[in-house]
Amino acid sequence: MKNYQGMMTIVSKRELVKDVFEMVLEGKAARFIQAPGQFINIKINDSLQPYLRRPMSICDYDDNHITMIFKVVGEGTKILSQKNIGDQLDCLTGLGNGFQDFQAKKAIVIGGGLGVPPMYKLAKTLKEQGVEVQAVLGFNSKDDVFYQEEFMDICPTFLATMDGSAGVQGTVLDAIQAHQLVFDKYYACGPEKMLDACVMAYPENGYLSFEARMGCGFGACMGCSCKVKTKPYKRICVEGPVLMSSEVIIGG
Amino acid sequence: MKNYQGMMTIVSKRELVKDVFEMVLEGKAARFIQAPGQFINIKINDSLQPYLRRPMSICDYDDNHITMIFKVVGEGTKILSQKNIGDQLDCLTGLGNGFQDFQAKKAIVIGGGLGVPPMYKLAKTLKEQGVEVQAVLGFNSKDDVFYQEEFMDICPTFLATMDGSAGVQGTVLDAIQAHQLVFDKYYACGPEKMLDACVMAYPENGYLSFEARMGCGFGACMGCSCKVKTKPYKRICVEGPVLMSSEVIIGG
Amino acid sequence: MANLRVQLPGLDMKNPVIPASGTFGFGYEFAKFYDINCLGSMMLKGTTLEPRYGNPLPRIAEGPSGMLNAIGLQNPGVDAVMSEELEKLRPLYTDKVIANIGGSAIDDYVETARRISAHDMVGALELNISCPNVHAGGIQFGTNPEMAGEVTRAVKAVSQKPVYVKLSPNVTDIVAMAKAVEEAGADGITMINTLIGMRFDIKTGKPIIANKTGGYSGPAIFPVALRMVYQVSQAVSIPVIGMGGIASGKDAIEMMIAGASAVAVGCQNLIDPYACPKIIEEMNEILDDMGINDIHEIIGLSHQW
Amino acid sequence: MANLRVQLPGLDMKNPVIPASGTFGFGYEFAKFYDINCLGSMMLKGTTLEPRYGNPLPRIAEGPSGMLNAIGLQNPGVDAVMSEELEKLRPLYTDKVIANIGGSAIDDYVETARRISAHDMVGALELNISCPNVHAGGIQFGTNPEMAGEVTRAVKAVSQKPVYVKLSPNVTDIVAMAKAVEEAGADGITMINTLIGMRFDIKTGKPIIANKTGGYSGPAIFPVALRMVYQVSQAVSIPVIGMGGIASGKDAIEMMIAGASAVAVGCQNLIDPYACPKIIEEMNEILDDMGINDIHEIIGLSHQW
Repeated sequence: MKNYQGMMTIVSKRELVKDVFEMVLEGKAARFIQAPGQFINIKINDSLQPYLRRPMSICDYDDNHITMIFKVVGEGTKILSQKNIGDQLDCLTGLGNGFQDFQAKKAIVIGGGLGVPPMYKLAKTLKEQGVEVQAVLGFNSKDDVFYQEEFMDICPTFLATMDGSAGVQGTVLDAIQAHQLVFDKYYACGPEKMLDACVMAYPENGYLSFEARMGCGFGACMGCSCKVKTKPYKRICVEGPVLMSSEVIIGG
Repeated sequence: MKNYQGMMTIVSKRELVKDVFEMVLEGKAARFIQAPGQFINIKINDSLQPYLRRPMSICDYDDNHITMIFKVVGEGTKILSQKNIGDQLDCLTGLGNGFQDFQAKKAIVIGGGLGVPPMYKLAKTLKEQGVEVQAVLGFNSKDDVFYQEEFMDICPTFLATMDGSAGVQGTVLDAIQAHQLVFDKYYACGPEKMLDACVMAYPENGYLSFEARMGCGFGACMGCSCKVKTKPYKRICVEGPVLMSSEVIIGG
Repeated sequence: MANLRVQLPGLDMKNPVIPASGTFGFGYEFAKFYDINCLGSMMLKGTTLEPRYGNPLPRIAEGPSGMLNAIGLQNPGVDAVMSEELEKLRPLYTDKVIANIGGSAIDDYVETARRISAHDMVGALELNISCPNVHAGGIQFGTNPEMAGEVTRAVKAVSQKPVYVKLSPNVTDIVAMAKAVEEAGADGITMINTLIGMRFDIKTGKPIIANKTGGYSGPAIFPVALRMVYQVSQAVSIPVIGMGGIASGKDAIEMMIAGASAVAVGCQNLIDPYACPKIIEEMNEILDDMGINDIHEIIGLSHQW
Repeated sequence: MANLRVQLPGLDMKNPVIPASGTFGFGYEFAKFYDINCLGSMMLKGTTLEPRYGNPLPRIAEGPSGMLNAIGLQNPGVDAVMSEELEKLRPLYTDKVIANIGGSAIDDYVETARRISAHDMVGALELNISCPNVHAGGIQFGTNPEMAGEVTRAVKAVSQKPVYVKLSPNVTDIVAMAKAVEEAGADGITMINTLIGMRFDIKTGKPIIANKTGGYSGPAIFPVALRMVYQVSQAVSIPVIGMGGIASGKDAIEMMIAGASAVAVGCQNLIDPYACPKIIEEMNEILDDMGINDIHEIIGLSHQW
């Protein structure tokens, strides 16, 4: 079998909320995943359309399964959402650095919108490592909320919605303050605005997972390089997607 | 429903001989077919690959069905051959002039290789019109022969193969001479070489169906125009594919 | 539903969707598929002074997301186009059409323009100085700004209708070409014509197209067309009709955002004879979703960035 | 199995398949996927005299059957490439590599070439005079024959290794560019670089790529690449390494039939990290089916027609 690459079969698919799908893939390629926060890069079709692979965050995984959650935002995700159970996908797995530092007493995982999924496996992993975990999940409104129950089964979970229709009104940071949550390390994934706000509020002891348009997903094309304090640049797809809060350059 | 266009469903598929498939399509678009020798133009995929439609001759048809026979020669026909029963195809039907003159006492239909299929419905039509029909089918060798029985159910059928492994050794013309077949009108479809030979042997009272690379199949792109004696040019897809032997310019 | 009506020199169009020359014959072929009066206008098959058979077959090859063609300006000549082709079209289409003019020498262009620009059904001329498939057949006019200006000026002098010049993308500096024809009096620009390409039969090594090279069009060239329309529409003050790989309403809107005042649909008519009405419908849906009331709001929307 | 070995100036390659510059990093990234010693050679990421971060993000957009990129020559600079990147590659790849050199001024090209051409792992230089994504960054050298000749001559004067010049397709006359660099002493030509394209976000009207324009590559440009390689390979006597949209062994063979003495594989490495070994395998199968014993039999096979 090829390194990092393999065909994976769709074994389950459900729409969590409007246009947001959870898909479970089965296949040996799952075993290349070494840490939560790593991602997979999927060839949606064996045709030329869409041309590029689609990088997807990993919500949960084991040696033979990958759970991913994606939102239909364009042609690629639309085609993906129309795939059926039994269909196969050409996947590159175990990409990126992922979250590797689990040294904490009391940690908080922060997920915003489609940044929520990778926090799920991370929360489970932290808990296994004996870390006291709390989760803060941010959405636009009540109707967008997904995986709340799943997180509550693992750890205390707090919601924030921009319109206040569920949990604290405002951002994930507002929720952290409202509940006066205490932590010695945090992990975050979400829109760049949210990540920048986290870094400004908590410059230290944080790990943030960034998104970028990628050509390849494995370090060849330099399409996703961003400036950081620790080096001239890091490739989101190889030295990322997880960066330390202390090295993030806002708008880098 | 749109004129000439419709989705048709694959209801049967079988490999007649190596790489040669018979496919039956079901759908209302079949009713736009008005004459044997007309063709359909199929969008193989809803993706951009392959880009162009694939013109296919019609072996048999009724108001709701089209039988076509094709050989896997490239990407498009390969993908088509891998379609399954139940799959749908976007088809433009009833294209071209087809065979329209059935005024004959004793006719001969001549098919060479993949030119055999359109002769089948033509032979049936001629017979219905009270014409005495004979069929001459040419193939490279015994292993390439298909639809011999189907033709024999309709009319006297004679074979020619280039290697002599079945029927008369040589071309369809050799078979016509060997069996001293008599006819007052002939109809032919096959490789250009064969059609040119027919025209040279029998300049009058013949109808020949030609092939050409087409852009559209319905007269818009001028991609398939050929020179004829009766006009500056005819479009194989509209004024053709059937031309009169008397108007054909060899190599036109 | 948003207002799609656009006015361009010589053309008052109920919507900005125009079938491109060479993919729509003389229009009437499509009347068997739908009522072609839904079209903003149409660009007729390239017309020359004398009848032309064009290039030998094969004239068509396929590429990834596109096709190559080398028709070679096959047409019955300007007089037959006016007396026969346009008369077949007359009962089927009520708005003005765009006559596409091809040639090998300036005199041919001029005489063809003089004759067809007088026809009542013709609202504007499209001067094809960029046909890649005719040897000594216009392409040199399409790659040299001075010659492009010269032929434009000559045709403008005799034309009774506004003149649009069709630009070739096979140049180093498309903006220089656009400025040259604008300065020579062109009323508008249509772009882009096809990219010159080839395919080969790997068994024989022979070029698939008898003419060897062909014009490559279809979605494959869309990003190149967008770039050139973006550059040219900011460099000239005459309107640009954008074309090159438009296959959907979304593509048409992206092309107008790039700077096109209207769009021409080419290859897609060959893949799907219903392409133009579908694209008009899709444009309406997208503009409604975007809450846009008038198509003019999106023309050149990208120029602010 | 056919002989695939080809000898080009500075390169003795076990097969004619070379990953293209900018799609293969500095090679070692791919060693985690397969043993990169199966490759005929490799073209390193574009290297400049000083380190460059390159363009802001987004740098990538998608097109039909292709992608646009505007990386902007991101690289750690020639000294770091030699001391760090090539040292990472050394244990993983035993054959000679092709160093791709970018720049903004002739002096940059010359000094970069002088330094990296001395490196033992470097078999040849690829002079990138056609990067469309760096402002005042080489593209002017790539569209003007005199300037192309000038920079080629200057680099040849200092290079210890053969020099290949990478040509831009965004020109009116690719043959004139090829002849100019041949006449200036180029040992070979690599072509084609990307076509300049754009895409827009229809919601905001904003160009998707921060640099606005990007280089369009992938299967979409394959027919254009074939045409230009066909024209250039017949006009010059130095070898041409053909690239532009090659995605399969069949494509590679068609490119060599067009006149290429070797091929470079670009985008396809990004879609499928195993592209190059697959293409080598497919070439072997096709040549066997065709009953060809030596790859040289198909180079320029089309020129007889």
